[in-house]
Amino acid sequence: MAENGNGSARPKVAFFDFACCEGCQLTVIDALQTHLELVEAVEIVQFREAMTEKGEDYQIAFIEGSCTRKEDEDRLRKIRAQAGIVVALGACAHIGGVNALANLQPSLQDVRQYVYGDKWDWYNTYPARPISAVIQVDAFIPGCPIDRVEFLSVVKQVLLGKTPAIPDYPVCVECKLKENVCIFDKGGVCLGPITRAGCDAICPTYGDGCEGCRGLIPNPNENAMQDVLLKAGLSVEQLRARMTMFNAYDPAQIEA
Amino acid sequence: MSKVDVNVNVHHLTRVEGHGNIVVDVKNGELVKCELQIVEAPRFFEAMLRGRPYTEASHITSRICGICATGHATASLRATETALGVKVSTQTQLLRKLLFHGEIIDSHVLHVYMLVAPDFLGVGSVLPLAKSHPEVVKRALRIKKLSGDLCAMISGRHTHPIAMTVGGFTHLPTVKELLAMRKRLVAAREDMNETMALLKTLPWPRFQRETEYVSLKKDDEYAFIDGVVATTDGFTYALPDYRQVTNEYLVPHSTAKHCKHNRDSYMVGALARFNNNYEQLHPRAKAAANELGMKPVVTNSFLNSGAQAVEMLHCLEDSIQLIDQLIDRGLQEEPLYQFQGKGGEGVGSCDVPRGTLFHDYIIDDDGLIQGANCIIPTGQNYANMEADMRALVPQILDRPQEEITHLMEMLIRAYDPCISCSTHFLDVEFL
Amino acid sequence: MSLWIIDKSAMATFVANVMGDYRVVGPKAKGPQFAFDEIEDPAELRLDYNTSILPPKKYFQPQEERLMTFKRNGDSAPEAVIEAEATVIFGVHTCDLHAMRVLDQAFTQNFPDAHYLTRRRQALLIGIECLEPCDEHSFCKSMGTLTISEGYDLHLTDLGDVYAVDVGSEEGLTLLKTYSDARLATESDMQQLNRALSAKWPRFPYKLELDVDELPALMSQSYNNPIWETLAEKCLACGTCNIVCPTCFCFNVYDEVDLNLENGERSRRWDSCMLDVFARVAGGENFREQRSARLRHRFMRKGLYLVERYKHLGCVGCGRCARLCLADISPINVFNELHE
Amino acid sequence: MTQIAEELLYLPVMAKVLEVESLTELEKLFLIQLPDGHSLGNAPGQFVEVSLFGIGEAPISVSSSPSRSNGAFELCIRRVGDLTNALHTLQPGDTVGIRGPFGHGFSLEKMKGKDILFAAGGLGLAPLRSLINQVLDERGSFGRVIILYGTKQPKEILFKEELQEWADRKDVEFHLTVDRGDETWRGNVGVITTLFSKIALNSRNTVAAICGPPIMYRFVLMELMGKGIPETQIYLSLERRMKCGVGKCGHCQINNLYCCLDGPVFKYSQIKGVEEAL
Ligand SMILES: Cc1cc2nc3c(=O)[nH]c(=O)nc-3n(C[C@H](O)[C@H](O)[C@H](O)COP(=O)(O)OP(=O)(O)OC[C@H]3O[C@@H](n4cnc5c(N)ncnc54)[C@H](O)[C@@H]3O)c2cc1C
Ligand code: SF4
Ligand code: SF4
Ligand code: SF4
Repeated sequence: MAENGNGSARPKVAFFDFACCEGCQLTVIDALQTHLELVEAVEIVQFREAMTEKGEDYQIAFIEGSCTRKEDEDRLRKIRAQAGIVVALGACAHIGGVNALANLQPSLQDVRQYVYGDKWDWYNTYPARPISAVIQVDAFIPGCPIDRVEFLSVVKQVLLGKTPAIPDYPVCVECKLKENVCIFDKGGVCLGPITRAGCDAICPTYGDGCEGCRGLIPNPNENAMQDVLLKAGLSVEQLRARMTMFNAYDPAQIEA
Repeated sequence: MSKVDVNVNVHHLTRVEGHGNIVVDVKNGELVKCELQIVEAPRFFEAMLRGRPYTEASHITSRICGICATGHATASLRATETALGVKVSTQTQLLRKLLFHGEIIDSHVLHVYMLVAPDFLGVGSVLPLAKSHPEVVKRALRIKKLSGDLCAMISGRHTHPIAMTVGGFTHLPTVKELLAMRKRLVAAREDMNETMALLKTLPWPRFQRETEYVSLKKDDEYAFIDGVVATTDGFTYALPDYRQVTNEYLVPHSTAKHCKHNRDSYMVGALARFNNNYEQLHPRAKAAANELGMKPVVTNSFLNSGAQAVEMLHCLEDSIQLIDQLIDRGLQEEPLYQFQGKGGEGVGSCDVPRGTLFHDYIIDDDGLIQGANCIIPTGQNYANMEADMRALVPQILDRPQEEITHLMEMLIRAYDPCISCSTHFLDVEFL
Repeated sequence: MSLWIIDKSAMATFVANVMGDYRVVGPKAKGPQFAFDEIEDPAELRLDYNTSILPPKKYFQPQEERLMTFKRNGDSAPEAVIEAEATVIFGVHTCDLHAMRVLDQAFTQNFPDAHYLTRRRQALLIGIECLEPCDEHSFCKSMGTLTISEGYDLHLTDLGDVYAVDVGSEEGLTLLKTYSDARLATESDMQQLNRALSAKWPRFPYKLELDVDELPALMSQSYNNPIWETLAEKCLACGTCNIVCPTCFCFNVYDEVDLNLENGERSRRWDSCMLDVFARVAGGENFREQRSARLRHRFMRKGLYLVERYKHLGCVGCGRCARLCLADISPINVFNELHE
Repeated sequence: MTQIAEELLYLPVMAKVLEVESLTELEKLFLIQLPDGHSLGNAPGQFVEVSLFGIGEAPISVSSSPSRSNGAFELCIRRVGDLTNALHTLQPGDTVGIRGPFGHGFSLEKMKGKDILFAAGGLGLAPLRSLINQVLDERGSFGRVIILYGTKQPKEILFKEELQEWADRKDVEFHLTVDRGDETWRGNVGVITTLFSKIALNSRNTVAAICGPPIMYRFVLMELMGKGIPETQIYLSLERRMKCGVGKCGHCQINNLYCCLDGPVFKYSQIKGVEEAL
């Protein structure tokens, strides 16, 4: 086995999941279809979705899912204490993702009651939050689900000893590079101008406007984006829905 | 039976989606406790949908589950379309079926090869399997890539499909892509045959327990999307009456909502579909089932994996036919549905890899969702899983504790439970 | 050089013949719009297209292109990768032909760039004269790019049943003679061509409120104009305008390695000076942190900097950026407003 | 301008690291040898593009004087990010990719016969050192040589031994300062501009060469202007993001100027009105 950029042998890697659909872990499994050598490049010691073996000795932790319960925090802190590098895997871990939609509802009690009726108080959940609201995170792999290529790229960057970088430009760049017909030209709406790229503009490529699952770029011009969306015919409700679909999480929600 | 004490406590069941525990407590040969506990964090999808535009529903609910994302999206779209009175074209129906087949194969191959096979081959996961049986793992990855690519060709990607929308598709595959895919599907017959050959060699645990099997049913095809709800006890219901089947209830010992119909429990999933819809299987799939010694009604829950393999074969063959039909008709861009300013209520249902899934929406005249109910397959299977456990434990009490634990895990795993689809799971502190 | 005539009905054969020996690219329908793409069947070629989403520069400077491959063992030298293929590009509008001159300068001056130049040398450009404005966003007439007399190998003008083919190079002539049955134009063909050319002129509006030659001077006085701040309020900094522009050529460079970290490649990808971090240096200082500064830089490049350096304006009036800008920022409006 | 075969424009040559010396916590000095003992042929102020494959490439000024090259050259590199971190792990015998030299350096000819004032801040000494040593090696061709050098703290001072040699020379006026001293520090405390009071200049006949962080330029320029040094006799070396080093990628543009082609060394008169420059 060749040494990697750090001069150390293959690092031990573990996967963990919190509130999520586990689609990102599934995407990791899918990455094996084309890159089986991944299992040679790193040593996977924990991956509950796919394996029974369980190693507690790992250097890199990939964490999927949002933190939605007090007891999740302890688990997160334990992982942080063990792992040299913590990577947030996917929108739920990165920005709260769809889980944070519950935070927008009138109250969490109302949400629980709606789903569980009079047994609502059996629950101990609190407003969903990205894992970075609880522990320090070294790198993010955005997306709902993550992009396989980007996942592999982050793994490689870590192996090379680099600070894993993700694009800080908007989806429009990738969309234009692919020479897509702009969704706005088809009468639709899209958050591509303010959403972080790295997905290869997959939604516009398949005819659907960007929903913002990768979070916003640094310094987005949100006002201008809203003007564009209103001009494209969205109602105020639709506008709010679009802007919050994956980006509903707001630190103010968890202060209470 | 010997007077033994057995204490099985599987914390965080592995190789399933989501978090669950198995607790079995036998004192003096007496089964005191036998539970499947769900420790998954609830995610409240139904509540989250309230107030959202109907156009988002399929995209939000596909996030209930990364594996059956397409199934959720399809059921969601069917519910929305029923509520809004949207008719979908034949082309859309064909594409949805083809896409659905991709998901069934994708999910089943993952389950059979990567989650179940390691049990039979005596390893803890697919990773050591890659060393000990590389050809098996490579075959699995090949089939998985094929089904993933099939999904991606139609909807952009397998997990969280993009191009499917209310009333149709925002992107169409090209004839060139369809032809290339057809070629690959035909070539994959060989991998399917190998899969069957492998399954024939596996020592399936001997276990029988009669129960009621519930699935969608159609006269003219092996039902995955739409149809009626049918059971092996002879009942049928129209989709809007799904609650008469599911009858969700809470039981004191468990925190997950259970379902029951004619008996104390029922089973959904590949085996249930197989038992209900055997006649509609593609002849090759039927032949394969015969080779596995499977004929309805199969009452060994472990053989759910066998039914999954049979369905993979069926879907492969049917996909080839669907592609032929699509090419014959020629693909046309169709105008997308425009909201008419009138809401309504609708139920949509699909038989996703793990069983029958229901979405039920109320949409208002502004196109905003006012209420939602989703009943997922694994929730319907809970009572049946526990009933199976209760039936199995006494039969194996004489075996070593380790083996009992392993068999219990295998039993639960056979259901391919998707615990992370926790739209309806309660969550309390466990001791 | 010389004028030829080819029947429209013979175009398909011409294209098919060329396809035998060259990669042929040209405008093809892409949904309701058009994009340059490889022609697999002559019927796909849409010489009647209005405009393409991306300009044909992508065949000389691809969106993403490998510069070299390397091994990471430290001992072996990297190997240059130059992927070029003999190509004939059909249907290049005159604005895009003008834009090629800027790129030619940029990639030849000071340090010639083999990646660009090798492709350029292996390509033949077949232009086509626009007889109608492509849409409300273009302003080629204002920028002096409505027609062109050089910079192509062949140049077509639609004369109804036939195309007039102006030969711009020896290679073009050989191509025409080898692969088509075009005939030399007669006196009456030439008259017809001249009529078509003079008839087209009034169809195009002149939109610039000053003479285009005064544009650089106008820009050099506009550095501190408040317009940049105003535009910055609605600009999304999405980069679209740069990406679709036929005269933009800035790029970023990336290294990629395989999973065993042994082999890799270095490539470059189109970049945009409208993006937030384009001018950030190590240490965090960003020399054009404000959107207004980035907008100003972009327009200064178009109207002043490039003409100083390469003798050609950086805006050819193709209108792509204006057409696709969601904030409706258009060079022609900017120039006119600065002029007021 | 150095001529490069077209197809080799972006292709680094594999150069050998001969020596590595730690200068401070953040800076290391690398002695590098091109293949087959080729000389770099650089002018003071020019830079090379340094590559580690898989990590990336960055412009680094040549810190050694062409007059002392012996076929090898020196780079003084501060550890700030991925590439520079990785460079800091290199050992003698390792290889790095090198392209260049690029850019417009200091014009020695125009300085001859003049008094020369060097003002370096922090890492800005790295490129200036190349020029300083060249000037010292041709000491007779120049008038006074004044070197002003400032860092934030004493521990950030680069090339300490060399500074001592300069300080010891009778024909060099050397002044050192730190923004903040420590218990061992006996020298001048204060920003670099505080050193100007210590020197008298013959403004007409003085050429100034400055290099440092952006903020330093504004203040040093004010001092120099105050002393009446003509704008055409002030040279500065600027830093921008660069992805090619050869005037194509556009990242280093300062208004209409390309830092890599027209600079990195500029005459102040050239960039005075150029808003993005300073
Ligand atoms: C002409 C010239 C001469 C130079 N000479 C020298 C010299 O002699 N010695 C020397 O040490 N340096 C010199 N430099 C500077 C040197 O080029 C940079 O320090 C180098 O490029 C840093 O590369 P890096 O990969 O190590 O850092 P990078 O990884 O590129 O980043 C460095 C810093 O910037 C931040 N950063 C970079 N990109 C981003 C981003 N997209 N988002 C957020 N943060 C970001 C990083 O967090 C980090 O703190 C010179 C530069 C020029 C232009
Ligand atoms: S479709 Fe979206 S991402 Fe693509 S160019 Fe248009 S706005 Fe940008
Ligand atoms: S396209 Fe328009 S909105 Fe986007 S960066 Fe350019 S000017 Fe700004
Ligand atoms: S600036 Fe706009 S109009 Fe001008 S050439 Fe570029 S894309 Fe075309």
